[in-house]
Amino acid sequence: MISLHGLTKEFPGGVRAIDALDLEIADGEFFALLGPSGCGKTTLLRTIAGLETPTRGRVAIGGVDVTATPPGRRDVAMVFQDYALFPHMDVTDNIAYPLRIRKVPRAERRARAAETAARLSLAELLARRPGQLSGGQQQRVALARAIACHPRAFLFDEPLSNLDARLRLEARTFLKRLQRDLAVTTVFVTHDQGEALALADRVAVMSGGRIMQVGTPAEVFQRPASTFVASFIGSTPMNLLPGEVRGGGLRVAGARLPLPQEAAGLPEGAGVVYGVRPEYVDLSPAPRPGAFAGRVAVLENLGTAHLVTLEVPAEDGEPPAGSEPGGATVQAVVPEGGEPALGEAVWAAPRHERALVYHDDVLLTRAPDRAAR
Amino acid sequence: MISLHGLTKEFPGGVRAIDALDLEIADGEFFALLGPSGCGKTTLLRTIAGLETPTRGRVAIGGVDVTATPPGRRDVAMVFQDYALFPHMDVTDNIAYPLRIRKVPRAERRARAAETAARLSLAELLARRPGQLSGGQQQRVALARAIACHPRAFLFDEPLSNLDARLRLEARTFLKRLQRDLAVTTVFVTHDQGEALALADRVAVMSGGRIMQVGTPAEVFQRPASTFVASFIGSTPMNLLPGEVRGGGLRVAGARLPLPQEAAGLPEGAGVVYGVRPEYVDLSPAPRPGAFAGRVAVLENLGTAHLVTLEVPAEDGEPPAGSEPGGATVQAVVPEGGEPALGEAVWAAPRHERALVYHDDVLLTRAPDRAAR
Amino acid sequence: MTSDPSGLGRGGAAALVLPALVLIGVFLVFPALWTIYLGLTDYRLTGLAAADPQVVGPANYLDALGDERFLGSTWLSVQYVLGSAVIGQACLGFAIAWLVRDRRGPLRRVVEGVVLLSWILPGSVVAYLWIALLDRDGGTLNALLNTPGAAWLLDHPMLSLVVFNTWRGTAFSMMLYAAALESVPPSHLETARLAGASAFQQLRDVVLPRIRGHVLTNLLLISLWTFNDFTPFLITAGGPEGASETLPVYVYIVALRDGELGVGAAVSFLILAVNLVFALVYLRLLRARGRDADVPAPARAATRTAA
Amino acid sequence: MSGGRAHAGHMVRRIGVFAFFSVVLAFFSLPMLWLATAPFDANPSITVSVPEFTLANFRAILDNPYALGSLGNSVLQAGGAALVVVTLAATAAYALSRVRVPGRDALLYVLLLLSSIVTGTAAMVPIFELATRLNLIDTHLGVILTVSGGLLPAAIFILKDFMDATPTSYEESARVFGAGPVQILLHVAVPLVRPGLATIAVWAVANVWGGFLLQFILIRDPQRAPGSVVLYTLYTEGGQPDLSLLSAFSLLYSLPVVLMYLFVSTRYGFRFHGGIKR
Amino acid sequence: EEGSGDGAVTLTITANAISGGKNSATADWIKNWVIPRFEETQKAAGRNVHVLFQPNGVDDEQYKTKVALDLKSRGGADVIDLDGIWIGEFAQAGYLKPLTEVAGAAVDAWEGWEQIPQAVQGLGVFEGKKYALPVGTDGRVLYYNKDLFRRAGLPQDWQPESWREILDAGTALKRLPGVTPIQINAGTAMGEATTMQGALPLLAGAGAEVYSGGRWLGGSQAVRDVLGFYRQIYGGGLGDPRLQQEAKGRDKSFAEFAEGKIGILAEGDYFWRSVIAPEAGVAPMKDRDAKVGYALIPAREPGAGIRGQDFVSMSGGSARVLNPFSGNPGPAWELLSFMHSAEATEAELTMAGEARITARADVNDKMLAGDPMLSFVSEKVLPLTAYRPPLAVYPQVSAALQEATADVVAGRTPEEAAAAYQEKVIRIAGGPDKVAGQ
Ligand SMILES: Nc1ncnc2c1ncn2[C@@H]1O[C@H](COP(=O)(O)OP(=O)(O)OP(=O)(O)O)[C@@H](O)[C@H]1O
Ligand SMILES: Nc1ncnc2c1ncn2[C@@H]1O[C@H](COP(=O)(O)OP(=O)(O)OP(=O)(O)O)[C@@H](O)[C@H]1O
Ligand SMILES: [Mg+2]
Ligand SMILES: [Mg+2]
Repeated sequence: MISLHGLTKEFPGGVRAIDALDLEIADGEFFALLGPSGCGKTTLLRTIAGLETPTRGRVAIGGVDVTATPPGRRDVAMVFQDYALFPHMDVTDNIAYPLRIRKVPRAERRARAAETAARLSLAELLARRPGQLSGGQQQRVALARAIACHPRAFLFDEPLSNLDARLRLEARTFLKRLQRDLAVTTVFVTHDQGEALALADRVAVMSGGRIMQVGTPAEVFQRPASTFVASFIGSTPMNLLPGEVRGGGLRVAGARLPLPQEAAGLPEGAGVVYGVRPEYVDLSPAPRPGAFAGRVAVLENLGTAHLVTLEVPAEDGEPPAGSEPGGATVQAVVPEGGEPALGEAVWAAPRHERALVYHDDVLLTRAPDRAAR
Repeated sequence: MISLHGLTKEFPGGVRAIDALDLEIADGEFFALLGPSGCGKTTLLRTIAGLETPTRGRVAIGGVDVTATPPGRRDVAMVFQDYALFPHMDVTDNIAYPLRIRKVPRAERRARAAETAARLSLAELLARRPGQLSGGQQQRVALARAIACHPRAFLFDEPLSNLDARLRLEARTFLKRLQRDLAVTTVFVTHDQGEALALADRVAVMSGGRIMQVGTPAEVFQRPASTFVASFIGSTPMNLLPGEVRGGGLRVAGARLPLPQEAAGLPEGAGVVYGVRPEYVDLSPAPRPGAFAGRVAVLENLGTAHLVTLEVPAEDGEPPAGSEPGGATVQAVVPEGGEPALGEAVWAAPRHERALVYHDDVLLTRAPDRAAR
Repeated sequence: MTSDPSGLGRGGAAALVLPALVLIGVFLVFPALWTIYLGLTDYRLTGLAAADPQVVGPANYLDALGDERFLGSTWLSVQYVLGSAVIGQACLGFAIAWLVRDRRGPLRRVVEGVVLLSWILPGSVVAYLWIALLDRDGGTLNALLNTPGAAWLLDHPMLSLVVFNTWRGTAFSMMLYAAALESVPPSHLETARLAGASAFQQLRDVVLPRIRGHVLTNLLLISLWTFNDFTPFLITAGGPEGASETLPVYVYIVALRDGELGVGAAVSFLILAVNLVFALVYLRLLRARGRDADVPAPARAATRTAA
Repeated sequence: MSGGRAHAGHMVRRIGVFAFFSVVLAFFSLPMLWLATAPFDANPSITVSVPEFTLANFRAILDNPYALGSLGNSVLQAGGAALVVVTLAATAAYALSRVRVPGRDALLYVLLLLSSIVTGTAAMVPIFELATRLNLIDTHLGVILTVSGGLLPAAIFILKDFMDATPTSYEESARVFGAGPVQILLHVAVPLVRPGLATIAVWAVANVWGGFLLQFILIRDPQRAPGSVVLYTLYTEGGQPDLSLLSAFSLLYSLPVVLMYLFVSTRYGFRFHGGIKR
Repeated sequence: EEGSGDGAVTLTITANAISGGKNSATADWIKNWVIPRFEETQKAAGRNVHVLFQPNGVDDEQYKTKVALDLKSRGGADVIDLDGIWIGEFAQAGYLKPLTEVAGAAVDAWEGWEQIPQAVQGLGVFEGKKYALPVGTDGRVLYYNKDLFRRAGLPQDWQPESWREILDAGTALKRLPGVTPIQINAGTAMGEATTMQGALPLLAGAGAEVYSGGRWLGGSQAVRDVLGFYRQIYGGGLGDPRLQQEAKGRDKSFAEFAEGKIGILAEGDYFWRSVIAPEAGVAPMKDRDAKVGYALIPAREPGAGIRGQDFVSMSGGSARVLNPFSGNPGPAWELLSFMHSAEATEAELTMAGEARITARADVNDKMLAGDPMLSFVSEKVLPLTAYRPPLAVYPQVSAALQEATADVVAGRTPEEAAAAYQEKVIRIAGGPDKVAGQ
C-alpha cells in the first residue's frame, strides 16, 4: 500500500508542483494519475520513488514511512518515459542491472533476465543494444527490467507515449494483462484519459498539483466532479455550455431545457454550466423542444460513428452570462449512416438523464446543499 | 493538384523508402497519408516538398513537373512534427520569416504576420519567443507561418503528435475547420488512424513504401482492402481470425459461421481470414449459434463502452491452419452497462453483414473472380 | 532537471571534486599565486637579484605597460589570436564541419583524419615541418609555387604564423562545430529551405543563432590556448627583429634568456589579464544569448523510435 | 527551364565543394610530406624530394642510447597524465554537472585563466621548487602531476558539458534500482560519455607528448626523459639539427600519438558527442 | 672526508652533452673514460667512489636554467659544466663559491694551474677569485673562400690590416654572381652569435670593451663606428640582410659558406672543427684545408684596437665548477682535477677524434701540432683575445647590441641606432652612472 499524507513539493523557483496532497493506493491496485501537462504527475511519481524530497508531508509504502529512505531502498521500480535503457549495455545486461546492484551472482542474474525476457517475448533480442530495438521492444525491455527485480510497486511515467498510435493500443492491453498476472501495485502516469480509463482500477485526475477527483473509471467518466474533470475525461470533449436558471427551467445556448432535479434548489437567474457528452446528444433534422438549433460546421469520421460540430447562433434575447458573443459550439456523436451534411441545419437534443449541471464549478448532486444558499 | 508518377526513393544504405508510387491529390483536397512507423510517409512528404530528390519518377504540382525544382521554388509550406520554430525569433518574426526571404518590405510583412496571427488567436503572443509558448500555441504559430505565405499546398508531418491527448483533439477540429476555410490542398502525414479518418477527405494507407489503399475514410474503414489495412484502421484493432471453408460454411476459432456470399466461389478447405470489428461483435451470456465461445480475459473502459478481450480456447477438433495453438483472441465493444465480469464465460456473435473475408490477403468482393480460380 | 539526479548529495559531490581540486590547488593555483607574487619582485634567476630579491611593487607592471616592446607583443598576440584562432581556426573549422556534416564515408574520414593529425602531432615536430615548408631556399612551398627565394617567414612572419596556427588548431573547432551542427534540428534548416532561403541565409537565420553558445565556448578556449601558444618561437624565434614576438615568446625571452623572472612573471600576469578581457567579452556575449535562446521544448519529447 | 538552371546550380555547388575539400586536403597534408620522405632519405635536406631510399637513419636512431627509451618514457608520462586528467576531470565534471554548487562556473573560469599562467615560462621557478620540496624531481610522477594540474581545468570545463548533455534519467533509473553514486558513475555516467573521455585523453596525451621545458627541468636522468627532450639532443653544439637523425626520430616520435588516435577513434569514437555548448 | 660510514661515496657530473646527440664526444669521454678511470684510481687509493653522469642535450639557456634551479635549491651534481660567462652571475646569486672555499687547500696545490695561461684562467675567475677550472677556449677569425678570392683577383693568403681592406675585398667579391661577399653576423635572430662573431670583435677593433671599470659601454663613438661598418656591409650590398633575420640564419650561413656562396665569414674555430670538417662536419667541405683561408680580425685601423692592438679577437669557453652544496667536496675536487689532468684532456681529444683548444698549454702543444688552423688560433689569436664580462645583465646588453646592429641593417642610421642602444643600456644597467661614454 502506498499512502501520501499532506505531500507538498516546492521547487527552488517557487513552483509548487504538488500541493498538500493526500492519497491512498491499495495493494495490487492499478492506479492511474491523469492530468494535463505540468500538473505535477511526474513530480508526484518521482516523490514516491524517492527521486524528489518532499517539502512537506510523508510517503509510506507498505505501512512504513519511507520519506527519508533513499530511492534504492524503497523497493519500487520505475519505468521512465524515455525508458532510460542504458545504451551501452545489451538487453540482458539492462534487464539484469537491478540484480547486479543487488549482487546476485552473474549466472543467476543472467538466467533470471532471460526468463523475464522470455515472458515478454524478448528472448530473441537478448544480445541487442537498445539502439537496435524498435520503440515497442524498448518499452518491453524497460518493463522487463522493472519486473526482474520483483519490486513491491511499479511506477510508470507515461510509458506508452513514445509509441505510435497502433502500438500504443496493443501495449495497453498487454500491460493490463501483465499487471493482472503479477498483481503488483502499479502507479501509472498519463495525460491520455483513454489510457487511464482503459487500464486503471482507479484514476486520480490532477490539476495544478492537487487531486481534483479520485474514483473508478466509470465514476470519473459518468460523474466528473468538476467542469475541469468533465472536460478532461472522455474521448471527445464534453459539451460544457453556460446557462442560467430561468422560469423553472434552464436556458442554455438558446434552448429551453427542463430543470434537472439536482438543480431544483437554485434561485432564479443563477448561472450554471450545463454538461452533456457528445455521445448523449441526439441529432434530428427537424425542430424539437429542448434541443439546440445549429448548423453543421465540422464533420469528423470516428470509424463507426461521426463527430458532428454544430455552431449554435447567439440567442436573439439577452445572451446568458458568459456565453461567447458569436454563439456556442455543440458536439454530437452520431452513429454510422446517421450523419448530417456539412452546413445543414439540425437540432441537437441532449439526453437529460445524462446531463450534468455545475454550479460554482461543482457538480450538483441530488442534495444540492451548497447550491441552496 | 499534386501528382506523383512512379516515384521511388532509395536511400544510400539500400533502403527503398518509397517504391514506384503513383498518386493524385486533387486541388483543395485534405489528404491523409497513414501508415505505421517507417513505412515512408515522411519520405514521401519530403519528396513532394523537394527536400529529397527521388531516385526515379516525377512530382508535378499544379500540372508543372517540379521534380528538379528546389524546395524554395515549389511554393509549398511544410509544418514539421517538432514545428521547427526558430527559438531566437519572436512569434511575429517566425511567422514573417518566409516573407522576409521573399523580400517583402518589413512593414508589410509584419502587418501580414499580425493578421495571420490574429486569425489563429495568436494576437496576444506576437512578442513572445517560442520557448515561452505552450505546445498548442507553438503548433498554431507553425501553422500561421505556413499560412502567411499563401502557398499552393500545405504539407503537414504529424503536426499533432507532440500535443497532449486533450489538446490533440481540440487541434484536430480546429485544423479541419481551418483547411475548409482556406481551401488549400493539404497533405497530412500521421500514424494515428483516428486522426486520418477524422480529418481527411481521402486517406492513403501506406506500408513498406507502397500505398495499400486509397479512399474516403468511410471506404477504408468499412471495406479495408487487405488485412493490413483492416488491422491498421479502427480505434480498436479489427478481429482477424484464421478460418477455413468447410461444408458450405466457415470454421473460425471453434465457431461454425455461414459462408458469406462473397466467399461462395472458394473451394472446400480453402484458408481464409475472417475479419470483424469489435464494434460489430455482440456478446451474450448464453450459447448462440454462430458465436465464439470464450472467457473474458481483459476489460478496458472506453468511456461510453467497454472493450472486452475474450480468450477463445483452441478447437477440440483439428485447429484451422495458422491459428495459434493456445487459441485465439476475440475483442468486442459492448455499450455501457452491458459489460461482463472478468473471467466470465460469454459468447461473441459477429454481425455477419459486417464481416469481411480475406483470401490470399485480398478482400473478397461480390464477384469473387480471383478467388474462384 | 533536478538539483541532484544522481543522489550524490553535497558530500558525495565534494568527495568526487576533491581529488581534482587538490591537484589543481597544489600544482596550479599555488604556483600561479607564487608567480603572481614573483611579479612584484625584481627576482632574477642568477646574479645579485637571485640571492636577495627585493619587492619592487607594481614597478614591473608599470615598466611593462610603458614598454613599447611589451605593447608591440600584445598587439602581435592579439593579431595572432584574432587571425589564427578567431578567423582561421574557427572559420575554417566551421566550414569543414558544415560541408562534411551529412557526409559519411571515406572523404569525410580522410579530411577529418588529416585535420586531426595536424592537431595531435607534437609541436616541435610540427614546427620543423613548417620551417621546411616555408624555407627560403629549399622550401616545399616555393618549389610548388615556383617562387624561389620568397622569404615567407621574413616578409610575412605574422601571416605565416597565423596560417600555421590555423593549420595546427583547426581540428578542435572542427570537432566542436561538428557536434554543434548535430544539435541543429534538420527541420529548422528545411523550413528555411522551403521558404527559399539561400545557404547563407540558412546559416545566418538558423544555424548561427542556434549554435552561438558553442561558438563562444569554442572561441573562449581556442583564444586562451592561442594566447599562450609557444610554438611560434620554434618557427620564427620571435623574429625577424621581434616582428613575430608574441607575448609567450616575449615572456620566454625576458624570463629565460634575460633571466628577469620577476618581469617575466609580471608579464605572465598581464597576459592573464588580457585573457580575462577576452573571456569577459565572450561571457558577456554568452549571457546575452542566455536571454533569448531558451530552446523551445516542443510540448512533449518527440522521440517515437522507429524500428 | 528552371529545372535546367537548378541542375546547373547544383553542379556548380558540387564542384565548389569538391574544390574546397581538395584545397583543405592539400593544405593539411602538404606540411606533413617532409615527415613522410626525409626519414627515408640518405641525405635528407629541408626540401621534400623523392628520397634516395634508405633505412640507415632509423638504424642510427636505434643506436642512440636514449631514443627508444624516451618514447617509452613519453608513453608513461603522457599515458599517466591522461589517466590522471581523465579520471579526476570525469569525477569532478560529473559532480559539478549534477550537483548545483554556487559559483561553480565562475570557479571554472578562474581556474581556466590561471592555467594559462602555469603553462607559461614564468611559473617554472615555483613549479620547480614545489617539485623539489615534494621530492618529485626526476620522477615520472612529478611530470604527470604538474602537467595534469595545468590540463585539468580545461578538461573539466569540456567534460562538464558532455555530462550536462546526457539525460539524467539514466542515473535516476539506476538509483531507483539501488545503485550508489560510485556505481552510477562507473556503470552509467562514464560509459555514456566515453567519446568525450576518449577525446580528452587524446587531447591530454597530445599536449604532454609535445611538452618540453617542464619535462626537461623536472627530469634529471636521461633514461627517464621523454621524447620531446631527447628530440632536442639531436642538435649539435652550435645548434644545428642533424637532419637524418632528426627526421627519423620525428617520425618515430610522432607515430605513437597517431596510432593512439587511430585506436581511440575507431574504438571509442572521437568527437564532441553531445557537444560543448553552455 | 667521505660520505656514508662504509666509505662509499657517490659523485655526479653533469654537462650539456649527451651520447648520440649534442656534444656526444664529451659525454662518451665522461662515461667511458673519466668514470671508470677515476673509480679505478680511487679504488687503488682505497676509496670506494661511485660516479654518475647526468647528460643533457638542450639549448644553453635551458641548460643554464636547469643548473641554476638545481643550485638554487641546493641540489644538483657535484661537478658541473658551465659556460664560463655564467660564472659571475652564478657566484653573485650565491650558487657558486670559490674553489678553495669549497674544497680547501688542495685546490691551490693543483699541478694544472701552471699549465693554464693566465688569460685562459680568467674564464673561471670572478672578482679575482677562482671559481672554476676552464675546459677550453676558442678564438674568432675571418674565414675566406680561396676559390672565390682567386676569381675575384684577391690574394690567396689574405690578411686585412683594417676594416677598409675587408670592405675592399668585399667589393671585389661582389662582382662574382650569386656570391655574398661578407657575412658578419648581425641582428637578433642570430642571438649571441651576432655579439660574439660580430659586435664584440668589432668593438674591440674600435678600441672599446662592453664592460670596463664597473660601467657598461654606452652609445659611444666606438659603437657608432661599429654600426657604421655594419651599415657599409649591409647597406652597400656586401652582405645578405635576409640571412640575418632568419631563425636558422646561422645554420644557413654555414651551409652557404660550405657551398662556396660566401666570400668572407667571421666565425670561431668551432666552425673549422665541427662545421666544415671534411668528415664529421655538419656542412662538410671535402677540400677544406685547400679552399678555406683564415685571417686575424683587424682593428678599425692599425693600433686602434683595445690595448692598442692591430688585431683583435673574442673568446669564450666552458669551465667546470664544484657544487658548493656538495656533500663530498673533497672527492668532488679530486674528480674535477682528475678531469682536467693532462692525461684526461688528451684522452678527451683522442676519443673525440678532433683537435680543439684546451685550457692546458702542455696538451695544446702536443695535440694541436697536426692542425695548423688551431695552432694559429692558439698561438696567434689567443694572445690578442678578450673575454666577455660574466655578469647577470650581460645577456641583456648583448641583446641591446644585437638590436642596434639589426636597426642598422634595417636602414636606420648608426647615430639613431646608437642612441637607442644607449637608452636601453641605461635601463638595463640601472642608471646613467653605470654607463660609460655617450
Ligand atoms: N526541477 C524543477 N524545477 C522547477 N520546477 C519544476 C521542476 N520539475 C518540474 N517543475 C515544475 O513543476 C510542475 C509540475 O511538473 P511535472 O513534470 O510534475 O508535470 P507533469 O504533470 O509530469 O507534466 P508532463 O505531462 O508535461 O510531463 C511544472 O510546472 C514544472 O514546470
Ligand atoms: N536519410 C535516410 N537514410 C537512410 N534511410 C532512411 C533515411 N530516412 C528514412 N530512411 C528509412 O526510410 C524508411 C522510411 O522512413 P520515413 O521516415 O519516411 O518513415 P515514416 O513513415 O515517416 O515513419 P515515422 O512514422 O516513424 O516517422 C525507413 O525505413 C527509414 O529507416
Ligand atoms: Mg511528466
Ligand atoms: Mg515520419
